[in-house]
Amino acid sequence: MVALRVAKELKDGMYVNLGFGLPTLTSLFIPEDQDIILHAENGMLRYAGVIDDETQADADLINASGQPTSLLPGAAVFDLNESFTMIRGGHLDLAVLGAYQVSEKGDLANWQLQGYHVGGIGGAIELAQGAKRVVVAMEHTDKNGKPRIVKQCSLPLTARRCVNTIITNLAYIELGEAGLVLKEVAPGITPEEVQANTEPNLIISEDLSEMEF
Amino acid sequence: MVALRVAKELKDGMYVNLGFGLPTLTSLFIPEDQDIILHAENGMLRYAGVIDDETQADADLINASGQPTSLLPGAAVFDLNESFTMIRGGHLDLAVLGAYQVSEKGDLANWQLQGYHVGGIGGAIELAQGAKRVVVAMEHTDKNGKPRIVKQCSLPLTARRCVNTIITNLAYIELGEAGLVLKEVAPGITPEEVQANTEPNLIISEDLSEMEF
Amino acid sequence: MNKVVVNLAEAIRDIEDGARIMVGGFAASGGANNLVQALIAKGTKDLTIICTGSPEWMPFVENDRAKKVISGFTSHSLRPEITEVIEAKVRAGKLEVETVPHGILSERIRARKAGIPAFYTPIGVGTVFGEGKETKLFDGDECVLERAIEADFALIRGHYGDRLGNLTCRFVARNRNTEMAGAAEVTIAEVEEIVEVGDIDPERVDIQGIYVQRVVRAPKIVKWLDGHEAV
Amino acid sequence: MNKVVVNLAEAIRDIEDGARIMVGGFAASGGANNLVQALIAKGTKDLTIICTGSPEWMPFVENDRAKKVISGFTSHSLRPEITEVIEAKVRAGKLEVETVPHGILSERIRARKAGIPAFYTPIGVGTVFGEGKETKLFDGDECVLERAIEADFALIRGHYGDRLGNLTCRFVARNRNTEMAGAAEVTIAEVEEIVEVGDIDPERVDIQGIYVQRVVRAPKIVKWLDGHEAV
Repeated sequence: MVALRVAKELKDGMYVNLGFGLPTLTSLFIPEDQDIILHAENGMLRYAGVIDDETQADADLINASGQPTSLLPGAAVFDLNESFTMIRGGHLDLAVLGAYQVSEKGDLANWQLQGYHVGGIGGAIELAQGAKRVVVAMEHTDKNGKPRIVKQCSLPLTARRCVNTIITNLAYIELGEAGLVLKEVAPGITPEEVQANTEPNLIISEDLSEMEF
Repeated sequence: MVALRVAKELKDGMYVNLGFGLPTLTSLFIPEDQDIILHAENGMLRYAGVIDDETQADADLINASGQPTSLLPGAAVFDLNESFTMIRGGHLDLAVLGAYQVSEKGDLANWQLQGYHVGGIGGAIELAQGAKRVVVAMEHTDKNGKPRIVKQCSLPLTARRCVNTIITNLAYIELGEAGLVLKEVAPGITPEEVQANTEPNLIISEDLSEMEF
Repeated sequence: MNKVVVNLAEAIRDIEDGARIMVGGFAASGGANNLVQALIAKGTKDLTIICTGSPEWMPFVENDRAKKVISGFTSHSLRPEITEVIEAKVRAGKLEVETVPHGILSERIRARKAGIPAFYTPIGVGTVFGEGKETKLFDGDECVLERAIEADFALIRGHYGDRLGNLTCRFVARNRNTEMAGAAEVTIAEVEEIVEVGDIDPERVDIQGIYVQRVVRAPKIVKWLDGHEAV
Repeated sequence: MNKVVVNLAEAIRDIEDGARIMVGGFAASGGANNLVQALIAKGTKDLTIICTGSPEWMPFVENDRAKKVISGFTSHSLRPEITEVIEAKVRAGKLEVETVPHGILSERIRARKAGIPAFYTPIGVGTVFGEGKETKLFDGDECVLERAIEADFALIRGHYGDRLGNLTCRFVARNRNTEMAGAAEVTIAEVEEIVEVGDIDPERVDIQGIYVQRVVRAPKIVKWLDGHEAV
């Protein structure tokens, strides 16, 4: 459902990176009649959905999550350095990332659990800092029911003040100068329920609407 | 003749750049049975001699002096940034450069005339600083008969302390800790004649020989 | 998404006086000669031209359209009489020149494209090319700090191009075209032929469409280094 | 010039204990899995492994051959139980890990290859990735200084290779193989097939022979990210 709502953010002519994990699902929901060009960190532009049948898989045609995929007409392959030239150089219109936590200032934490020495930063930091717009797609709360949208991240940061939009199973929230603006709620969810599961105060948008897919 | 002597410096397995102007002639004298791989700054490895017949020329197959050439089997083409990655990263075994002046310390001046604002540095500075070995190929004296091998360069420098060997129409000189060592003289030329046309003192090598081609 | 524009004039429509312009090409190969001609025809002036050498900046300097040239060869490498003309313009204060080593210029352009604001290099230490720049020692070697270089437009040349902006280059025509694509605010590519999306082998896309905003078809103009033109 | 060596053991003959090793690959694609296996078989230990993620460092960590891992993923991205094992090794002081963002690692490797000792980047500012690093403002943005990263050997994978060391890579198998070739003192490439000089299209040489010291033929081993192998 989160993936479906994320898919609506993708517009004709956009260069988009769908980060590791959950957001890669979104590639399944991209309208076929539009030129939405997906970028994979490992070196692809304009790739397609995940191939489930391993007998059809080519290990040299995988997305950044390591899943087999295929190239669409107009695709390009390139090396990792070129790929990050694209990301860091500000050439991507949109990055969709997963998160452990997002703070009210737009700080993102998505690479390391509390108290660990090891972690997986991957290309998340470059996507967070380099893309023109950053959308976080995640479950609204963690597995213990605790808010992932917090006043201050307790987990190690991926990047500061980088998130523009948060899309969860409960809400669509925009981060602006004024703070967190609740723009949409999921069907059957009230703004109060969203607030109850969110640590910082939400500003309820004047044109609050129900999420459409 | 200088070019012929330079050609003898090129050994099997070497990656070599022949700089702008005079040294490009050397590509005509490379032994066919050896893998001497010529690098062109504009983005070629393993190119051949100059094509004189313009009707046979392909403007997209030119050497760094802008002359039409062709690719040998095993060639590669690439962009300028990759080309200078090769040069600056220390991947070339040898660069052969032209010069206006070389100092006894190995300083090289080859890009700008006295008193000018404009000049042509091209890739000379990177070749001079980046190649494992730098050979200067030039006429021993300038058009007024003045020494080009000097105590101190009066012309703007290309790079400091970069020249390993000087090959001229009169002599083969190596630059070492001790200074300029005269290793070979051209046929019919005496060490005294070389010294008379050279500003700093030359050390005459114990195994001084006549230049062979 | 269709980045193909109908003609050269349309491709350069918004290049204004005073713009900073990167021009691809190295000697006779890969120059965006049609776009340059169109810009001369338009009369745009006070330009800063960032390029390899004389084949790219000559049209701007000859026609007094450049206020500054940033190039590896600010002299003419083969024709001393042209070098004298350029030198005279500089002395008269009509033209500013900055001679930048080919590889450093390449790296500064790439740095801009790659989101690297600055880098250190040993190239230029102890010469005029390192003068006035911050220095720092790395492993005992003195290095100078070089900054990324910006531009408003990059004019590049490809061989095949599609409506997504994907381009291939022939042989050494890649030269500065690859590094300049995406290093300016707007990248405009002239190509020999516009092909269908999917016609370019994904492994032979030399310049990815993400870096290119406009594509225009234009015939190949070859200008040899000594100045004569050929097809 | 013949860079082709007869077998894997010969290709890695001089890799000693304590060596710093770059290993190409990204997930299932482009890993130098045969060279890695040969190195494990040889018993070389106390290695520093520089790579993308778990598919490259796992064999070294599982067999206690690594003293340090420098990687974008020092945890296992799909298997928490392996992450716990690695974490325990780090806590026990048996393994050192340095988690480096993919793109910064890529740029540091390329910097080494390209003779750039250091560069500035905004990536990492205000996080653990920028901690303890020199900073400088560029156009008002705080940037950190990143250093080129060195290695003794680079183990890479190509598709076709010739005796001059020219290589092609299939699709996304280019990944880190291109940047690592030439970034280490010695670059060793395993390839699917050795072809004749001239068989590789000059426009499709993805890794130029100048960067490669040894080439060895070895079959493709595909290791999917979840750990299972396939051909």
